[in-house]
Amino acid sequence: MSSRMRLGYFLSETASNLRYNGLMTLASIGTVTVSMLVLGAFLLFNLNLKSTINEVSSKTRVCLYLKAEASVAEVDALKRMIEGLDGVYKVDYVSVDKARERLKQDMSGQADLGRIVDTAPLPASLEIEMVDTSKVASLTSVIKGQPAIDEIHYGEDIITTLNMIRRIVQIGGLAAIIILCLVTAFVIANTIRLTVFARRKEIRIMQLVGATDWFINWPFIMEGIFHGLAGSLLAVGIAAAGYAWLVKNWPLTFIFPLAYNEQALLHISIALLAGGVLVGAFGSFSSVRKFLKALA
Amino acid sequence: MSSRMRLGYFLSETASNLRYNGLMTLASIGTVTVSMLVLGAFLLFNLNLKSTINEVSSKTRVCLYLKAEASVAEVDALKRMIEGLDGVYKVDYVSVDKARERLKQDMSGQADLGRIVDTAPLPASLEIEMVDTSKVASLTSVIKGQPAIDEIHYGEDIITTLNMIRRIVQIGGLAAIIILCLVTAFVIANTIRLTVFARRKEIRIMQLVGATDWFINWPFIMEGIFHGLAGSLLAVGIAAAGYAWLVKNWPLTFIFPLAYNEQALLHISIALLAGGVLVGAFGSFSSVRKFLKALA
Amino acid sequence: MIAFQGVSVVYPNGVTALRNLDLKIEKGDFLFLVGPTGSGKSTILKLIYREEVCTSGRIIVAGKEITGISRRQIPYLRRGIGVVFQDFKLLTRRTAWDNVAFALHVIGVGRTEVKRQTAKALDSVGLLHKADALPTELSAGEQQRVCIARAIVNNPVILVADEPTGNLDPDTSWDIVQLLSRINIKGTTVIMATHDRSIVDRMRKRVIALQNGRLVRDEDKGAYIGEL
Amino acid sequence: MIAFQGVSVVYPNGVTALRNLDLKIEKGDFLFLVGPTGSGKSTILKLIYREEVCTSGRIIVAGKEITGISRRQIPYLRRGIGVVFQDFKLLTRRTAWDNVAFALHVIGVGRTEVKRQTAKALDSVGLLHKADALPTELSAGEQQRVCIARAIVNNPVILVADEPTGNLDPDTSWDIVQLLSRINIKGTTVIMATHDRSIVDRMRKRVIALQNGRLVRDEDKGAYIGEL
Ligand SMILES: Nc1ncnc2c1ncn2[C@@H]1O[C@H](COP(=O)(O)OP(=O)(O)OP(=O)(O)O)[C@@H](O)[C@H]1O
Ligand SMILES: Nc1ncnc2c1ncn2[C@@H]1O[C@H](COP(=O)(O)OP(=O)(O)OP(=O)(O)O)[C@@H](O)[C@H]1O
Ligand SMILES: [Mg+2]
Ligand SMILES: [Mg+2]
Repeated sequence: MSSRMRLGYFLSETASNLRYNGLMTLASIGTVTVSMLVLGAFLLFNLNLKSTINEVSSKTRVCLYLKAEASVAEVDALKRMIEGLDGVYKVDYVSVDKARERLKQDMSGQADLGRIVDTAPLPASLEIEMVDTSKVASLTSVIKGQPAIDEIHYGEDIITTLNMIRRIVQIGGLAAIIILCLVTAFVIANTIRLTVFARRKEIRIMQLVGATDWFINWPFIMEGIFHGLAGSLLAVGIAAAGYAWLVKNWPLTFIFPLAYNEQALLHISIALLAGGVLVGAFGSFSSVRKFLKALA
Repeated sequence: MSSRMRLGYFLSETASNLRYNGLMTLASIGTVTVSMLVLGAFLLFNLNLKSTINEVSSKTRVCLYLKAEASVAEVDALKRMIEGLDGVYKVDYVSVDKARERLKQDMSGQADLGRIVDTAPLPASLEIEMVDTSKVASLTSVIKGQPAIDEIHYGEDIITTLNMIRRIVQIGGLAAIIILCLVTAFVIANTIRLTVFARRKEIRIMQLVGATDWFINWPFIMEGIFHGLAGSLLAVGIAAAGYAWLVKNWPLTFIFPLAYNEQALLHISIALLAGGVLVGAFGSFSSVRKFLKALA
Repeated sequence: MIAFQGVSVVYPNGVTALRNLDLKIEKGDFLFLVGPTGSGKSTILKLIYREEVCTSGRIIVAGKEITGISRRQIPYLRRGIGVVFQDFKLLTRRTAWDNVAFALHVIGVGRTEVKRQTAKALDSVGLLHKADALPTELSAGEQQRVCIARAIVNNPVILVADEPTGNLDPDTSWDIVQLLSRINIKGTTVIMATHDRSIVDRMRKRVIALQNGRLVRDEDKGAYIGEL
Repeated sequence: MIAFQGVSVVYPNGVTALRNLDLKIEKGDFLFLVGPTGSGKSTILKLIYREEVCTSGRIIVAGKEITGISRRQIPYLRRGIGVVFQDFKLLTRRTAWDNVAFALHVIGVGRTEVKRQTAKALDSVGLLHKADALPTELSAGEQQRVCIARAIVNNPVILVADEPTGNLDPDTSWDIVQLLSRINIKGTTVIMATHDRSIVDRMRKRVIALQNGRLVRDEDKGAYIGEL
């Protein structure tokens, strides 16, 4: 009974605090939204980069072009030896005919090259699929000297580049997010501080008639949490709509398809909401505590 | 004499306001820094995207593969007709031999295809350089029916994509920057508001002994401008160092080289500084004005 | 009820507000604190409701040593003490009723009990008919009575008033003191700091005179004069 | 010097603070404003230094109609009026000297002139020897004298004081009024609102009594009593 009355009191306090300063409240919610949008964009970018890297990595094969004069026995021995190496998943033999077949498919759009394929002297090859792409370098150094091998090809450049982009984005993004979260907490703290300030007479009277600190704090902390929650809900909404639009209109679907993994997106949404609430609670708590101590 | 004294008074007021609340000042400068860094990153990204698009555009040629059975007279007539079309800069005839030469160069790294080139039956072509790449579509529709032409190729996809990315980044970036600038102005306004609030007794007394509004406002507005300037100077420093590092370590120099146009970078720096100062002045001005009006 | 034992207060800026003060106030006393400005009257009152802490000595309020209590215990101490201020400290946007009820709400009293006690308190200061008025719609004397209602709504054992008539004209001041006197008769200990000579002289209650932080006079049916 | 012609004030909340007031104050007058709380004393003073604006009527201060002046002119009006408050309104972190000099600084007076006039003002309230003391290091009476020095440092033609002795004990109050009287003798018009009966009765100066926003008495050598 008494605690139900209290809850009503808290809620009405929170509501009237929110009403008290519309502009400040909007600004503080808006700041949360911006921060959480940046966090969301970062997480989405990271998600996509990661899936792209995974895909590219998984498509990466080391390709050994064989000398035309290599014997079947030689090639077989080489194949078995490679299969025994660390990090290797599978080794396929691609005959000259199969290679021509593939090339034809790859070039089917391009009339000028399509004609070339039939007459071209293609080499046979061994294609190695790796379990772990980081082992490629050590693998190639081992098999480099083999007499049956003409040339070794693998897509090291693109993977290194993507990984570097990812690292830059991760470091820069995390730094930006940390700064933005601090700024957000600060903006919320300020908003709450001004609300607290506007109500200092009331707080003073509450203290003098014997209200506990916790009773006084609670509505303000609720307000901060509300700002955080409202701001991050907005951010989730905007991010979801924006990303859905982007996925639909993305022009590079065939080169870099966008990830649309529902579970991952759910996790990102939860992260944004949790982030907003935490930032809000932290901001208001720090500001209220400081203020009450000063009044004592 | 009197005005010199006043200047001294203003400066000492500003200094003491700055001293008054170190944390708030830091936060407000930090917010300017973050906002201006985002603005800087946006401007740099835009600069690079623009130069990339320009470069790709200028490299884009429309390539008409000619039928093997087309006569020299037919091709000549076609060439002259195209030269008369709108947006065309130059039309070159590429013979079969020249085409093979080029293909050889392009494929020089790839052993497996290099061998094909010699025997491939390449077509001759007309290469059209455009003054204005937006005219490509209308051009192709005009010449589509010509009997001498086998196939038409041009790099529309990549340009469309880059333009789309640029538009998305411009819209999203501008929105983010506007929001961030508002947030920054708001944070500064809050900082100044709290400073003003802390000095409200003093301000009240100043008003009662007959100080003019302007005299009272000035130190606070100076403080806001100082926050803006300090924050944006920091941002310029960080952006310059970061971009220099990036240019040095950029892994994709050969695909998308980063622009290092000194004049453009100077303009960006000036934009950041001006942005910081404006945001600072605006924030503090709005907050001081509001407050003085309330006190009357 | 209240006992000060060798209490001294030195403020952080070095000002000594009280010097080795001994004082005993019994339950049901009505006590005037007089003395020139800066003599330490407000400091004594603030010590009682624990807004200030003494630098040395012991203070006992309602049988409890309050010198060493923790921050968390302060609200519970204050629930037994009503405070009346010279500047009223009413919430200007709430009605007289809300101002009084507020003091019960915030200590977690249930809704029906709040209603009952608020009505009783407003009635006892004669303002039940103005329960819905905002402070700006009340005269200064009425505002001070609302403030007193708020101070007594919680049935405190001690009522502390710091120059409650400082901004009131003589007639209104006398009404307020009469009201405090009636509250006192019902059993509440009342301690009032004042500069108002005519009130002190007319009431003939216990008077404690301070000078420079020292107790210089303690008379049972005293007057303002004596140290003038 | 000051003239009110049919002045009425209705506050935004609907309270009528002054009703059709006519009043003439000559240069060099010493005038007490008395009346119960809420009778409109503070409102009259605020009208003079233009903190409030009248709802109807005309107010002339120092030969100038101030009812319709713009916001930008207010500071220049105020430079001719010194204001003394009940609660002093001193800057606590600045010395007595700085508090007084401040009032000159902020209206753009040059450095040497600031020095000269600050010294003169502090001297005339007898506090030059305490120029370096912070307000917390001064007694309440001394603080009020600093406040008076600040009000007169600019050589105003009018000195306005709203219950300047409300928080002071009788002795200190008398000293302050004597000081105001000395300033008045040098030619400054002094207007003081007060509840302090003994001071008004002892001074025998012009008394204007208000009741409910109406002027009910205007006597040349008046007393507090008369409408009690
Ligand atoms: N918070 C404070 N910090 C520093 N000094 C203080 C503080 N409060 C009071 N003092 C000083 O302590 C002394 C006693 O102050 P106190 O307020 O108790 O006097 P008082 O008797 O209530 O005076 P008054 O009649 O003016 O209200 C004074 O010298 C005062 O300046
Ligand atoms: N800012 C305001 N807004 C609304 N009403 C006001 C305001 N200031 C004063 N009043 C009301 O106007 C009336 C006159 O107030 P004023 O302060 O002039 O009285 P006073 O004679 O100075 O009283 P006191 O002796 O208490 O200082 C009162 O009823 C008061 O409630
Ligand atoms: Mg006191
Ligand atoms: Mg008044």
